[in-house]
Formats: sequence, structure tokens, C-alpha cells
Amino acid sequence: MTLDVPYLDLLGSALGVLLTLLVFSYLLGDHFLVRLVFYGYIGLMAGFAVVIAFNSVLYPLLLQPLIDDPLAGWMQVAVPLLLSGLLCFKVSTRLSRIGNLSLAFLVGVSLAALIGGAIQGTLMPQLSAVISPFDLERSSVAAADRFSGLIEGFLILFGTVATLAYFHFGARPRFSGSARRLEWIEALSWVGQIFIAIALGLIFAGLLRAGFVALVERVQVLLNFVITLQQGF
Amino acid sequence: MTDGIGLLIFLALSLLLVLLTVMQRKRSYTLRELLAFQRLRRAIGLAVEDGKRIHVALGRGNLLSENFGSALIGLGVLKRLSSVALIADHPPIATSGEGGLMLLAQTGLQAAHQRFGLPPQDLPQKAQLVGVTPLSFAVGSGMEIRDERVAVDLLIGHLGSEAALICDASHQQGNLSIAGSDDLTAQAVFAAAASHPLFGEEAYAAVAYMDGEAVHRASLQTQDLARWAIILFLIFASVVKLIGL
Amino acid sequence: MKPAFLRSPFSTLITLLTGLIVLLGYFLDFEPLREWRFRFLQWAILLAAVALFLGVFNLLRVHWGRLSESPSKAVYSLTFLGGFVSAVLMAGWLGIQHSLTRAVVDYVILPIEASLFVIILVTLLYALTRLLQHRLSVFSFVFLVTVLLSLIASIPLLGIEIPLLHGRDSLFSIALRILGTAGVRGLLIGVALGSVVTGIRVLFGLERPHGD
Amino acid sequence: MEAQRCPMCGRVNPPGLEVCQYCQARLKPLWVEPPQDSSPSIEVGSTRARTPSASNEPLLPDWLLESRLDLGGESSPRMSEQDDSEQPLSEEASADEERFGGLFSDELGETEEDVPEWLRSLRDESESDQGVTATAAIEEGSEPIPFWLDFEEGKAEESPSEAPPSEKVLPFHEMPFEGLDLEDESLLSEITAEAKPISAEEPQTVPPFETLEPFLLEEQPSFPPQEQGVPPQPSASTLQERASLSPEAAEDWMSEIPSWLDALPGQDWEEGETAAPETPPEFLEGIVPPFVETEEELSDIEFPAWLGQIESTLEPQLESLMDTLTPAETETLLQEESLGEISQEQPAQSLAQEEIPVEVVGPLHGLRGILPAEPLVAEQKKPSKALSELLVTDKQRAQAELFLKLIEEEGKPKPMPSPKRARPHILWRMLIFFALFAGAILGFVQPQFATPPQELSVGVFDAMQAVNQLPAQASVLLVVDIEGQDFAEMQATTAAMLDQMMIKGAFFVLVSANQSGALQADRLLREVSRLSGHQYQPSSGWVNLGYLPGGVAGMQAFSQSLTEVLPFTIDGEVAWQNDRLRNIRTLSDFDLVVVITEDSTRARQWVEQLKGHVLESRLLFAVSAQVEPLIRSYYEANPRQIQSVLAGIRDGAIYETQTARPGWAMKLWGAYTLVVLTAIALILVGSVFYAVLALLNRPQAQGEGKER
Repeated sequence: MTLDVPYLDLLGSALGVLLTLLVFSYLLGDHFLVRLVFYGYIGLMAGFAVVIAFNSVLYPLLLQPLIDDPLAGWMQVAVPLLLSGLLCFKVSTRLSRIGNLSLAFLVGVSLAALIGGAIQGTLMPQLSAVISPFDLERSSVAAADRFSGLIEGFLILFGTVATLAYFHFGARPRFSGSARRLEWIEALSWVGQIFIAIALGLIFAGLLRAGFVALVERVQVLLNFVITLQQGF
Repeated sequence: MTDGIGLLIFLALSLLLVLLTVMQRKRSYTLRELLAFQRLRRAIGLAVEDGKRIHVALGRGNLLSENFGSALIGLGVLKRLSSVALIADHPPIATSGEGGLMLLAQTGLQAAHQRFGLPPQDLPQKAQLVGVTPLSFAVGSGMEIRDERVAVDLLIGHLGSEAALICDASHQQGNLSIAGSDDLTAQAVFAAAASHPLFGEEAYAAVAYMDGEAVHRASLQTQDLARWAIILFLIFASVVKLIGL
Repeated sequence: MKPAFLRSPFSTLITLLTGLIVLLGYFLDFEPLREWRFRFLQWAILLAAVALFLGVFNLLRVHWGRLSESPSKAVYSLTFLGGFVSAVLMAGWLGIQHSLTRAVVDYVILPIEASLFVIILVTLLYALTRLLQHRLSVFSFVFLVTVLLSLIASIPLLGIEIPLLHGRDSLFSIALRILGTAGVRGLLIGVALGSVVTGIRVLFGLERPHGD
Repeated sequence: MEAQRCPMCGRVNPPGLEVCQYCQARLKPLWVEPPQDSSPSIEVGSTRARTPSASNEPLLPDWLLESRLDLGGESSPRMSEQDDSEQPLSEEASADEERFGGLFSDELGETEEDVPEWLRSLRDESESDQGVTATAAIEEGSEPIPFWLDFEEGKAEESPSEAPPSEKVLPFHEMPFEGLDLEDESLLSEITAEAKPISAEEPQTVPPFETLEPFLLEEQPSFPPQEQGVPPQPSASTLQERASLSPEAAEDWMSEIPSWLDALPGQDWEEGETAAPETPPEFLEGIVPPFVETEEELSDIEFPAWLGQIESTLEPQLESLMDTLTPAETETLLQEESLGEISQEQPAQSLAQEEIPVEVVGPLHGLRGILPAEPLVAEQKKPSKALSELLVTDKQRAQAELFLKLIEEEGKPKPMPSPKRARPHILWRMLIFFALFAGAILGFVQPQFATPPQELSVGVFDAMQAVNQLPAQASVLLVVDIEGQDFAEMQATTAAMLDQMMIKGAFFVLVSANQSGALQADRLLREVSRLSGHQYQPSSGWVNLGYLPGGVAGMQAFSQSLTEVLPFTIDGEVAWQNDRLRNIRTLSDFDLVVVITEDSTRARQWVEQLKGHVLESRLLFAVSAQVEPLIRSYYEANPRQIQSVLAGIRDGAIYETQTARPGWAMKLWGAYTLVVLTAIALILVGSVFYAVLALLNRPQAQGEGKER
């Protein structure tokens, strides 16, 4: 095994190893030291986020126009500056209502992004993707593979329909006081849950695989550190 | 062309929602039973009685994307919970990983206080941005769960694999965790780690199952109708494509 | 109960107008609308960044308040504040790409995050093994079997690759992929539908989850 | 002067009569105990929170403890302390006390304004509408429903004809807090359906307190010795003695510790035992107004509506009962009445004495301030059979018993519930961790266990093709949307590809839609450069544009005009002045766009937002294994929307194998495969174990569920 950690980085590695072990100790339960690590980590990330947001958003959108051309810049940044200023009132409990204007604006744009994004970014592409296997004319697949493609398309269509049926909320009230869907919807949704389970199972397995790599990497770092120490002393 | 279809979908859904909301007053839409919400109602009562808090994790969804939808549901749930829990002087706590969500949560809690004629106190503590990155958010939420005598954890918003840490903290405290998200990775995590996972659209039904207002029932009815329309469209379009029309 | 738009008409109107302008800019190819949409998005991005600042300010305020509480909490808050200040100084003054900042990323942040992912991994495995105990259902069983088979198919078993099981083009992989894709599509369409309807509800002021 | 009602038979007599014309009972009491405002009344129906001392006496109901404290003269401080420290219930309880004090007060001259709100509503209601439940009335008044109201309600609803066999309820017998029942019982208990003759040999006061006596002797050593040995019969002299005690003396006595009360809760009174004490203790005085009323008071008193109801229902019953009596029975009754008259005479004579009698027999031995002889004597009469009985149905009795059980349960010390924390199963978690850890170490130490993946994945092939087609000195946009947690995996996935690009001298532009990614992007290139032996540095090798804010909106804006949206580098320097980027104005100017992400939502968003701005053949995705199920459909779509997908360490390892440059992925591969194998084993073992455990526990859980 070769050493990947340069000697000069030994101190940093030692810190990294210490932090790794401390975080691992969280498996035994919450304790003082691991909390210290977590709070320090949260603080660090908050600090970096603030600087990154300043460099990437506030500076180019608010300050740079003023620096480039103060007069035109003011015209350009007046409204966003006002909105930002109003939003800052949200930190005060008493004056927070003043910030509602900015918040309403932000929510409005967010809702548009939500609706537009969901329709154009998810709904329509996914619908189109379900149908596309049946579009034999535009298909670039070789003729020999078209049949299997069709079978695949049918299965995906059926699975999608069953999965969608699973979410049906409407039900009929029963004498017992409970509410149940129609029998055939229940049956379809039962099939749908199998598809959901498989989909989520695949994603879960992928998540585990990503975790295994993280574990292996940490073990490698620890081993490297131990070997470095052995060689160094 | 697709833009026009998008606009059409938007208009159709809007119209349907408004119509069905009006119609709800005549005939309420019956909803199927969802175990998670049955448990939630019971757990809320117990938590309020026990002087414990309810924790809502709003996630870290970006406001300017479609992730915002699940966070809106989380905010709606928070609003309903605060109405219940304020009576017992134990308002829920909300944690988020996004500044905008924190502001919205604080505004909602403040409105709930005002509805009860109570001065909003400790809003910065009750609705916090606990971390700005997914993992720092999860770690921060976990510590809030441990420190704040929480009995129920509702994870409704955009989360990812880090949600496992929140579910784990909840589990170790013996809490009930009900979790739903728009994110598939988070849903996969919830399938294994949450007490009651909400899959896909189920998370969007949370508010309707909590208060049963006309507009929320109408929402679900709209979704039901739209879903069947989509199913019919998929079948019809597939057949049309297949026969080459 | 009064609808939200009657309780907060001004906020609802602002939300509706901005939302519709941006939304129509999405759907309609009309230049003024597109321009306004772009401008509104820029402002919203700025506001979102300001909101992040306010969120961090809120966090600082909470921890500042905790300094006067019990010593243990004060120590935690002190650690948080220390981390924050050092990060701002490093990244803001020296720069993100400075060697010291890089060292902090490499030797502090990365180990913590990677180790936390290991914790997540163990947590997930733990939860998975107890799944059948918690919820003995068809869903749980299928979920568990899928995870297991997927893991088995991802690596050669002690140097052996089974034809029908291993490989991306094996029968097992194709079957799982098709079934999984169907589930994913159904979930995504459902989520999108829920998002759109929720968005419409709030846009038209039928509900204000963040207000009265 | 208005007509007066007989306290015994309940019939209305003309004004001015001293004895009842029907039953010969005295209508005007010979001695009236002056109202004692300061005398504490027992708390009826209180649900006061337990005091600290109460915890030592689990059987002592709180209401009784409070009354004891009150009698002991320490009520005020204790009460005030409690009110400050305890739950609001305490306040409520003291409010109840006031209410009951008002209800049973001797101050009959109360005006309508003095009537408590709840009582007024009750009266109004019973006057206006007998059918409306009292509960509703209370609810209207936003008052908590007094617990006894339900009992009264039930009683009022009982019709005489339908009434189940009624039963006498003893005072304090399992319902110590029921003020009204208690009152009725004190008022009428001695005259039962069986009409037990009360003789001098029958010490009716003794049995309930019988067991208390030794205790009392210990607690009250100051009593005269001759009194200790006094037989339990109340003699005329003792009655005189009692009557001669002054109210002041009684007050003095009351300031002493009423030790007999200590043991009260511990007594198990048998049902059917002689009910009322011969001389009811003082704390009952407030709840037996009919015995102490003067004529004026009687005329002024306003009977509660419920009582009126009872009377109205019972009077016909009584009359019919009298009609059914045989002459012999009537004679017996008359004899008993005459006996009562005889015994009535002596207390009447002693009324002149102002001293309040001291009880010398029975459990009330040594007590002062007990109710005077007049009521006692009157009590022994049997003016009315029906009125003597408190109509308590079986249902009410069952409810009362249930209620008492509940109270008893409350009184019992309960172990503090252990914090409801789920057992974290630390052992199993640690086992999982160490097993995986051991697998990883074994994989590093013994790499021969693992074999590199042999297949050439179609996705990897397509990716290799796209990279191979890159021109020298190409410009590559790297969208690095990763968190630190996934860095290792993403490095393993992309290292070979990036290595190939570096070999071709590609210049990288880095951008990230999340803040962590902005930090990780630099590190990714540094690490790949270091591990692969390249000399890539910032500026010369790459430009980091940093964080792209705004989510989907930001992505969209970036896709449309990247130079305007991100004009600066992550460190705030001008980005697009770099020589290698002079020709880049739009996304289509890049030779290749690679999206590296571990987030399924962002992966999807990038696909949608880059669509139309980048040629499919120039768009690569390198994603985490968790994103693969989602993103692969875009790659396998027909027509294809992206050039290729590299997913997870496996594809990275295949890439490295194919390029014959083992790198980061292959370095981890051996340990990775062993860890996966270990995990599979753990999942199998753990799942089977817990599933069996669940199956074994299932019948038990079902049984418990059924029991519940």
C-alpha cells in the first residue's frame, strides 16, 4: 500500500482522524465532545455560506453596479435594495410586518418557479417519457429491438398508472365509519405500491453504496495515518 | 407548443381547484384513511397533554425551485400545529436549512400567536435556521430534537439522505416521526427510518388530513381528478403513438 | 373561516401579481413578460440571499443568547461562534481558495461530513434490518428484497459474476430498472401534481401557510 | 310569614307551627349554631393537586387532606402556597370551595347577586327547563362541570316508577367528595326503607369509627380519663354536655389538630354500616342546612332546583307508601316517633346552656363543635320513608365506585415513568459498524479478495467516447453539485474521466448550485490532479465561478446567459477575462458539459434546464449510485437526452480499467466489495432475526390488543 498523505499534512491528517473518530463515537450516543464538533461544524458552514453568498450574490447584484456606474447603478439596484431593506425588518418581532411586502414578493416569485418548474420541469417531461417508447416512427432503436422496447414501454406505462392510482385519496364512507376506496382502485394501488417499493429500494441501495464508499475512504484515511505514524516514529 | 400546454395545465388546474372548493360546501370529499395522520392526531394530543413539543423539519428546499412545494406543506402543517399547541403553551418548533423558509415559519408562528392574542415570544428559537448545508441542518435538527423535549417529529419538506440523521435522533428519543418529501432519496430513507413514511403525493395531503378545510379537500379532489386525467391521457397517447396517428 | 386573501389582501395581491407575471413569463413567449420575469427572478435571488443572511443572523442571535445560559450550552454556542467567525475571516479575508481555507475544508469539514455519512450508513442499515419488525408488510418485504438484490448485483461475488444477475444488461438489472423507472415516474408525476396544486392554492390566496 | 316545610317529612306546614302536623317533628330548632364564617368548610369535589404531605399518605384523598389542613388552622398559608406553586387546579379547587361554601352556607339572606354564576345558571335552568341538562347549563356558563352534577342529573332523571332499587349511600362511604349526596345522606340517612328502630343500646355512631378509637386515644391523651371509658351510648347528660358547649369553645377545639381525621381515609367502611354519626362533625354543618334553619331561614331558603325535583317526585311515592302500610306497621312507626319525641325533650331543655357539647363516646370521642343535639334527635325520627332515602341507582353507585377507584389510584404513588426512549440498540449498531469497518480493513490488507469489474458498461463506453472526442485544450464546464459527504464517491466516479481530460489539457470552469459544492469543486480537481500526477492549479487549470444561487431559476438564468449571471469567481475576481475563456459566451461554446451531482432533484433539474442549451452529445452526467435509477431513464430515453451517465464507484472502476490507469476508484474497489458483502450478510441476518422476533411477538401483541 502506498502512502497518499504527505508528511507535511500530518498535522492536518491527525486533526481529520481525530474528528473522524469523534463523529464515529456518535454511534454510542450523544455526548459533549461530539456536540462540540457539531456546533463548530455548523458555525464553519454558516460562515462559509455567508461569504459565498456575499461573493456570488450580494456583491455582483447590489454592489458591483454601484461601483461600476454609481448613477445608473442606483437606478438599477434601488428596487432590490428597498426590498432587501424591508426584508431585514423581519428580524424584529415588532416591526416584522414591514417586511411582509418583500416576503410576499419572494413568495410570489417562488410560487411561479414552483408551478412553472413542476409543470415544465417534471410533469411534462415525465409524461413525455412514458409515451416515448410507443413512438416507433421517431425511435432511433434498431427494428430488432423495437419489440423489447415496446414491452418495456408497456411495463413502464402500467407501472406508472398503478403508482399513480396508489395516491388516489377519494374514498367511500362505510357503515363502520371508515372510508375505503373502490375495490378496483385498491387492487391497482396494491400493485402500485410494489412499483414504489422497488423504485425506492433501488434508490436506497444506491444510497447505501455511496455510504460504503464514504466508509471505505474514511478507513483508508485512518490506515494511512497509522502507517504514516509507524513509518515516522 | 409545450409552453402553451403548460399554461393550459395551469389554467385547468386552477379552475378545477376553485370550482371544487366552492362545491365542497355542498358535499365534502371523503378521504381514505391514512394511518400516519391518525397517529399524528393522537400523538399531537398526547404531546400537548404531556407538555411536550412538536418539531417540524421544513427541510432545505430552495425557495426558487419546485422543492418549495413540499416546504409549503410543512409550513401549513406548522401553522395548524401552532394553533393546537399554543393552547397548551407549548408551541411547536420549526427547523429549516434555508433562510427564506425560516422567515416564513416565523411569520406563520407570529400570526398564530396573534390569533390567540398572545405576544409572540422567542420566535428566533421557535423557528430557526439550524444549519445552512444539508448535513449541518440535519445535525442541528437532531440536537434540537434532543434538547427541546420533543414528542413528535414531522419532516415535511425538501430533504435528502441527511434525513436519516433526523429520523435517527427522533427514534432514539422515542418520538413519533412522520416524514414526507418531494425528494426520492429522502422518501427512500423514510421508507426505512421513519415511523410513518409518506410517499409521493401523500405528503401533500398532510394539511387536508389535519384540518379538513374545504380548500384542502378540494385540492385533493383536484389532484385525484387530474391524476385520472393523466392516466387516461397516458393510455390514450400511447395508443395513438403506437398506431402512428 | 375567512379565506386567506381576505385576511391579508395586500400581501396576497403582491404575491398573486408577481407570481402571475413570472409564471406567464414561463409560459408565454412575450418579450416584456420575459424581461420582467428575468428581473423579478434576479430580485428574488437577491432576496433569497438576504434571507440566508437573516437566517444566519437569527442563528447567531440564538447562540449569543445561549452564552448566558448554562455553562454547557454556552460552551457549545461559543464553539459555534468561534467556527463562524473563523470561517468568515478565512473565506472572506483570505479567500475561499487560500491554502488555509483549503486546509480547513480538507481536514475539518470533509472528515466531519464523510464521517457523518458513515453514521447515516450505519443508521440506514440498522433501520433496514429492523424494517420487518416495525412494519411487516408487502411493501417492506419488496423494499428489502430490492435493496438486497441490488447490492448483490452491484459487485462480483468473490470474483464471480453471475450472468443473469450481474452486469448492467443482465435480466435482473433490466427488470429492476423497468419496474423502478415506472415507480420513479409515478412518484415524480404525483409529486409534481401535488406541487402545482399546492402552488396554485397559495398563489390565489386560498391558503397562506406562512401567515394569518 | 310563609308556610314552612318540615325538615323531616318535607311537607308544608302552616306558618307559626312549632311541630310538624304530619310527623310531629320540630319545625323550629331549639338551638341554632351561629354561622361561623371562619370555620372552614370541607372541600367538596375538589380535585386539588396533591400536596407534598399527601404523598406520604397515599390513601388520603386530597380533598380530605386539605380539609384536615384547614381544620388544623394552617389552611391559609398552605393554601396560598399551593395556589402559587401548584397547577391551576388548585385555584380551581379553592374556587370550588367557595362555590360550595356559597351553596351550603347558612347565610340564607344571600341576594341573587351573591349566588355564584354557575348556581344561578343552574337555578335558572331548572326553573325554566327541567329537561335541559345541567351539564349544558354549565357549559353555557363556560364553567367546568362539577363532577357531582352528573350524579344529580341522573337522580333527577330517575322517575319514581322506573327507579331501580335505591340504596342508601353512607356519608363518606366511597364518595367523600360528593357534597350533595353527602348532604342528602346527612339529612335523611337514619330513616331507611327498613326503618331501623334507633334504641339507646344501638350506638349508631360507633361502627364507622370503631377502628379509630385506639389511635384516637393515643392522639388525644389530654382528654379526661373517665371519658375514655365511657360506654358508647349517648346518655342524656352527655347530650346536655354537648349542648352546653359554646361555639367559641368549639372553635378553640377546632384549632387543635383533628387527629381523628388522620386515620379517616384508612378506614374501610363497610356498606350497610350505620351511616351517620350521632353528632355530625362540624365540617358537615355547612351541608346540612335544614337542621339548623330557623323558621325565618327556612322560609327564606331557596331549595336548589334539583332538590325540588326530588321532592316533587318523591311526595306521591311517599303518600302511596303510607297508604300501603298495614295498621301494625303504622303503629310501630308511631311508637318510634313517640320515642323520638321523648328523646327530643332533653336536648331542648339544655339549650339554654351555651357550651357546645364534647363528644364522649364513639369515634367522635372528645370532639367539640359537632352538630347539636336538636338535629341529632330530630334526625332519629323517621318522618318520611321516601325522603329518608337517597335514591342512588346501581348505575350511579357503580359510577361513584369507579370514581372513588380513580381517586384512589390517583392517591397511590406511581413510579416515575422512565423516559420513553426507544432502546437505541447500540450493540447492534456498533456491530454493524465494526463489521463494516473490519470488512474495509480486510479489503485494504488483502486486496486479492476483490476482482475488478470486467464488463464494459454502455454508459461508460459512451462517456469515454465523448471524452476521447474532445479537442486539445478544450473548455469543459463542470457543474459540481456535491456535498462533502459524497465527495469520496464522486471522486471515485469521476477521477478516471477527469484524468483523461487533464491529459488532453482541458480547461475547466466550475460552478455549483449549492454552497458546499463550491467548496468541494476545487478540492475535486486538486485531488484528481495530485493522484494522477498532473500539475493542475487554479487560474491556469480552472476557474471556479462559485455558487449559483436561485435554484431552478438560477439554473435557467445561467443556461441562458452564464456570463451575466456569474461574472465573478468564487473569490470575487472577474471570471471571464481569462485567456482560455475569451471565446465562451454561452453554454454551447463549451466542448463538454459534465454535471457531477449526488442529488436526484438537482440532477433532474439540470437535465431540464440544460436542455436546448447544450447538445445532447456534449452533456455527461456523473452521479452518485443513489441518483442512477432516476437519471438513467434520461440516458435510455428514446431519443436520448444525455450522452452518458457514470454512476457510482463501479462505473469509475470500469473507466479506470478500460483506460488502464488504475486510480482512486480501483484503490477503493477491493475494500468496497468486501464491505458490500459484509453489509449483505448483515442485512440478511438482521432482517431474519428481527422478522422472527416480530413474528414471535405478534400473537402476544395481538393478545394485548384484544385485551385492551
